[in-house]
Amino acid sequence: MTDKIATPDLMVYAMASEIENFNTVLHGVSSPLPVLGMSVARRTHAPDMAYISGAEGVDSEIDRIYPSSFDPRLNRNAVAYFGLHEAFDLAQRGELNVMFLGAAQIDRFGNTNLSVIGKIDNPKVQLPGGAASAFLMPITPKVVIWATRHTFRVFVEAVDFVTGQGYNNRSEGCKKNKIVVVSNLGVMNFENPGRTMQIQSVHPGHTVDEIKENTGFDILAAPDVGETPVPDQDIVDLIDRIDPDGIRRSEFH
Amino acid sequence: MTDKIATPDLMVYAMASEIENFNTVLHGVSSPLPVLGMSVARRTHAPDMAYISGAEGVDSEIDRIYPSSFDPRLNRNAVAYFGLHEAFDLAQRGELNVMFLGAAQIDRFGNTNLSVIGKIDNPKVQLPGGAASAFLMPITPKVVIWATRHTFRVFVEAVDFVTGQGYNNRSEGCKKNKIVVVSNLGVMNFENPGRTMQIQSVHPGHTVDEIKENTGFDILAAPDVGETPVPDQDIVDLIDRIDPDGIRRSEFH
Amino acid sequence: MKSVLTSFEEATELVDDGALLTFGGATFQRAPMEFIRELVRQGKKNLTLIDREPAMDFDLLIGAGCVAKVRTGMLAFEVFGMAPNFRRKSEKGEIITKEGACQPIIAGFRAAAMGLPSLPVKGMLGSDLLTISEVIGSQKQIEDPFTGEKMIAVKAIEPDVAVIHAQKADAFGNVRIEGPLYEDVIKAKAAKKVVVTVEELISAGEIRKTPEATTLPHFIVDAVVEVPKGAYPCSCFNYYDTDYDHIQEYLQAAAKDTFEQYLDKCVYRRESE
Amino acid sequence: MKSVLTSFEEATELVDDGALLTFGGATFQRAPMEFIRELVRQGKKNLTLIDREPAMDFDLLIGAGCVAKVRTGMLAFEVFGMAPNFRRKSEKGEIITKEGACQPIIAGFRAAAMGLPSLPVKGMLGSDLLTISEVIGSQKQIEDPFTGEKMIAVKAIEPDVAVIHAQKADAFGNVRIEGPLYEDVIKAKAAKKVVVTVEELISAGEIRKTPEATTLPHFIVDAVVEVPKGAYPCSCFNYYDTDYDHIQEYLQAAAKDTFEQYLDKCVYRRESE
Repeated sequence: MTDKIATPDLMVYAMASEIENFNTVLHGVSSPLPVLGMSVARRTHAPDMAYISGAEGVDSEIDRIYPSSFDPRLNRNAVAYFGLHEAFDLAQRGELNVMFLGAAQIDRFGNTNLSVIGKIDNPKVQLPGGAASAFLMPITPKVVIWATRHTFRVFVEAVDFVTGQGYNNRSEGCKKNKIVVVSNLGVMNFENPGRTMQIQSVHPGHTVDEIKENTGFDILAAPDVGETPVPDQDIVDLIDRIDPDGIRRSEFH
Repeated sequence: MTDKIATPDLMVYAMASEIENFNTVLHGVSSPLPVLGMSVARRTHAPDMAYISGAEGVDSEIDRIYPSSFDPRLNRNAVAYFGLHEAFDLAQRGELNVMFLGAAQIDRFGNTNLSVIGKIDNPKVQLPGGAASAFLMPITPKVVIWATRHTFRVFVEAVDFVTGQGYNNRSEGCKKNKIVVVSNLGVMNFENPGRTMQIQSVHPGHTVDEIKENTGFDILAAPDVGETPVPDQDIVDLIDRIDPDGIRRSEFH
Repeated sequence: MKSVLTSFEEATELVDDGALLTFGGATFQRAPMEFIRELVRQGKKNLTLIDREPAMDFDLLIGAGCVAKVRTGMLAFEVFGMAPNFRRKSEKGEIITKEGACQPIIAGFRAAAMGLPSLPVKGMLGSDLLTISEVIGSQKQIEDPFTGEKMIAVKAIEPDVAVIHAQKADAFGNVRIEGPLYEDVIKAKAAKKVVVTVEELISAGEIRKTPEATTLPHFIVDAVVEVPKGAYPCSCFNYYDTDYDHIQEYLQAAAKDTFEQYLDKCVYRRESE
Repeated sequence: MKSVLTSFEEATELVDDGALLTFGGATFQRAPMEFIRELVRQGKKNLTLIDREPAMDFDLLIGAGCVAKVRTGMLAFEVFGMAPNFRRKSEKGEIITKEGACQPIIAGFRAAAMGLPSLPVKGMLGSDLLTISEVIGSQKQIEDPFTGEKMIAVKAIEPDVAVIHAQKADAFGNVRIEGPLYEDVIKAKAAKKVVVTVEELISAGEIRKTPEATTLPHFIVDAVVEVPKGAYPCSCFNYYDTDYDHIQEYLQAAAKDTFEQYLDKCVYRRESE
C-alpha cells in the first residue's frame, strides 16, 4: 500500500476505472465525483471517450469544478453542446455506454431509492428525487452508483421506494446491464448468478468484515475480492488541481 | 377594369389576399407563386405575419426569388431559422394558420392528386409526390391550392389518387378547415353546405361559363360571385422587382 | 412582427393564480429569478410548478407560500444538499409532491412542443415512479404498434406559462439564449404563453445579422421584459456566474428559521427594523 | 476523440450494395453530389433511397442504375419539372416507388434519432397515401392512450448510411453545417453510419472556439472526407450557389436521350470520342 489516499480520491479513481476508451459517458446533476472521475479517465486511460456534461458541453476542458455540476464554466473549450434530451435519445438508442447515478438507499439487488424515506404519500424524509435514475438504469449498459456513506441505513435490506431499478423482477432491461457500486469502503458488483451485491474490492485501510458490518443485508464477497487500486500521485495531483476547493468532499460531511 | 394584369400576377395577388395579418404562414418546395404571395402580403396588408420559408428563414427579406424555393439566398436578413420539422410541429399544435399546396388533379370536394396518373402500382404518369399535402390538409386551418392550368384534366370528376384530403368522408380534420383554390381562371371555395367547389371570383377577362367549360365536374358559382380583385400597379411592380426573371411564369408553359 | 415588449407588471399578469408554470435553465443556471421574486411580491397563489431539475427557483416560491403542487425529476441544491422549503412543506403535507423522472418530464414537454397528446419513452419499467405515475395518469405502459416492444407513453405537458431568462432579445420576441439551452426551446414551444426576461434588448437589425443565433423566433414568444441581472443569484452565461455565497446565505436563512427575513431583504426589499 | 478522417474510397466502402441511404440537404441545396457521383463510379447496386424532398441526387443515382427502391415525399426538379430518370424508371417498373409524405418521413427519422420504434403524427387520415403506407407497413392508425385521439404511428427509419455535405468539420467528426439544416442533424442521429463530406477541414481548436456552431458532435460521425465543391451543382451556403444552368443541362441530356453522355462527361469524366 502506498501513502494513504483520501477516500474521495480513491472513489474518483475507482469511478474513472469503470470507463473504457471510446465509451460515451454522461454525468448528471450534483455530481462532483463523476465529473472528476470522467475527467481523470479522459486524461489517462480513456483519451477518446466522449464526455457529455450535464452542463451540455462535449469534451470540454474541465480545469475546475464548481458547486453546481451544471455550471456553464464546465463547458470551457467544448467541441459542441449536446442537450440532455439529446443524450437521453442516445441512451434510448443504446449508444450511451456509462452513466453515474447516486443513491440514498440501495438494496442487495441494486435497486436504489432517491425519492422518500417512509411512504411516498406520507414522507418521513422527502428526498430530492431520482432525476434520470428510473429512465437510465434499465437501458444503460453500465451504471455506476456512488454512495459516500456506506452504512446499514444506506445499504438496506429493502429500499423504501424503488426509484432506480436494480435486478428486480419487474425490469427486464436491467438484467442485461452491468451495475457497479462505488462506496467509501469498497467497490461492489453483481457478477454472480443471483445478481446480488458482492464485494469486488475493498479500499485500502478497510476490510471485508467492515463492509459486511456496515451493510444492512447479507453481502457476499466475490471469489477474487481484492484491494481497490490506488491512484498514482500524479492522478491525485490532477484531482487536486481540478478541485482545489475540495468540493468532492462535500458529500462526505 | 384596369390595364390587363398578367395571370401569374393576378394569382399571386389572390394568394396574398388569403393571408391575414398575424397569420403564421409556411411555403414548401417548388413554390414561386406562394413565395411571391407571402412577400406581397407581408409588404402590404399583413406586415406582422410570421413568414416561414421552406428554405428555413423566418421573416427574411425576399428581394429576389430563384428556381428553387429552398435556395438559401431566400433567407437574407432572416430573424431566425426554423426547420420544416419545427414548422410541422407548429402545424400539429394548430398554430400554422395558412399553407400553400399544389395539385396535378383536384376534384369537387377539394381532394388533390400529386402522386400518379393511372394506378399507384402501375403508373401511367409518375407524378412527383404530394410532399406535405397529406399531412397538412387535414390539420391546417386554411389551405390554399394553386393550379396554373384550369382544364378538365386538372379539375376532374374524381382524382386518380387522393394525395391531399379535401372534404372527403375519411378525413374528419378537413371538415373544419377552409380550402381555397386559386387557378389561372378564378378563385374557388367550398363555402356551401355540401362543401363542394364553387366559383368565388373570376379573373378579369374570363367568365363563369369559361370556368364551367374547363372544369371536369359540375362546378357551382357562389351566389355573390364577382371579379377577382386586381392588384395596384405598385404591387405588380413589386412582384416584378422580386421576380425579374419571370420564374413565376414557369408553371404556365 | 409586432412588439411584445412588456413591463414587468404586465408580464406577471400572464400568470394566474393556480397556473401551471415551468422555468428556463436548470438548478443554479439561468433560472428567471427576478421574475420569480416578482411573483412572490405579487402574492401569487396555488401555482403548480414543473421542471426536470430546478433548485432555488422552485424552493423560493414554495417557501413564500405561492405553490400548491410540484412535479420534478429532482429538486435539491446540488452539493449544498436538500431544498429546505420543499422538504419541509412536502413532509408537512403543505404541498403536493408528484415526483417524476427527468426523461418523462422532458418527453412531456416534447410531446406538447410537437403538438402530440403523448410521446413514448424507454426505461421506467420496474421503477415505483412508473407505478405512481400510472396512478396519477401521467404515464401509461403501451406496446409499440410495430414491434410490440413495451414502452411508456408520457402525457403531454403544456404549461400555462413558460418563463425563460435569456441573454438577448429584440422587442419582437426574437430571443438569443447563449451557452447551454437546457430544454428551454422545447419548453417555449410546449407552453401556452412564453415570457422571456432578458439581460439586454438588442435591435431586430442586430438579430438579423446572425439568424442562426436566434433560439426562439418571435412567433412563439408572448412577452419580452428587460431585466438585467434577472437570473441572479443564478448564473447567466456570458454575463455573470452563479453567486454560490448568496445561495448558501439562503440555505442558512431557511435552516435558522430566518427565511422571512431573507424574503424581506432579498425579495420584498423592505427595510429591516 | 479519434480521427475519422477518411479517403473518398474508404468512405464509399461504408455503403454496401442494397443499403438504405439518405442524404443531407433538400432539392438543389447542399446534397452530397460528389459522394453520389463516386457511388455511381463505383457501380453501387440495389440501393434504397429515402428522403423528404430530394431532386438531382436521387435522380442521378436512379439514372445510373444504382437504385432499386425510392421513398420520398416528393421527387422533382422544382420549377424545372419532373425528375426524368425517376419518372421513366418508375413508369417502366424498373424501380419500386413508395411514396411517403414529408411529415411521416421526417417522423420516421426522428423516431430512429430518438431511439424509438415509432413516433405518432397527426394528419394523413383520409389520404390514399395512408392506405398504401399501411399496406407497406410503414404507418399504422393508433389511438392515443390518454385522449383516444386518432393518430398515425410512423415506423422508425434507420438508414444504413446518412451522407451529409457540410461546410466545415474537424478530423474527429465535429461538424459545422451553416445556414439551413434541413433534417440533417436528425438524419445523422437516425442513421447507423454517418459520412460527412466537407468543403473545408478546420482544426479542433477552431471548433472549440464556438461550440454552439457545431451541429454534429464527433461521436455520431463515422467518417469525414474533405471534398471541396462536394455539393456541386447544388449550393453550399456561404461557399457557392446552385448552378441552375448545370441542372438544366442535366435535364436536357435526359430529355434528349444523351444521359449516358452526361454521365461520361460529368460523372465518369471519360474523354468523349
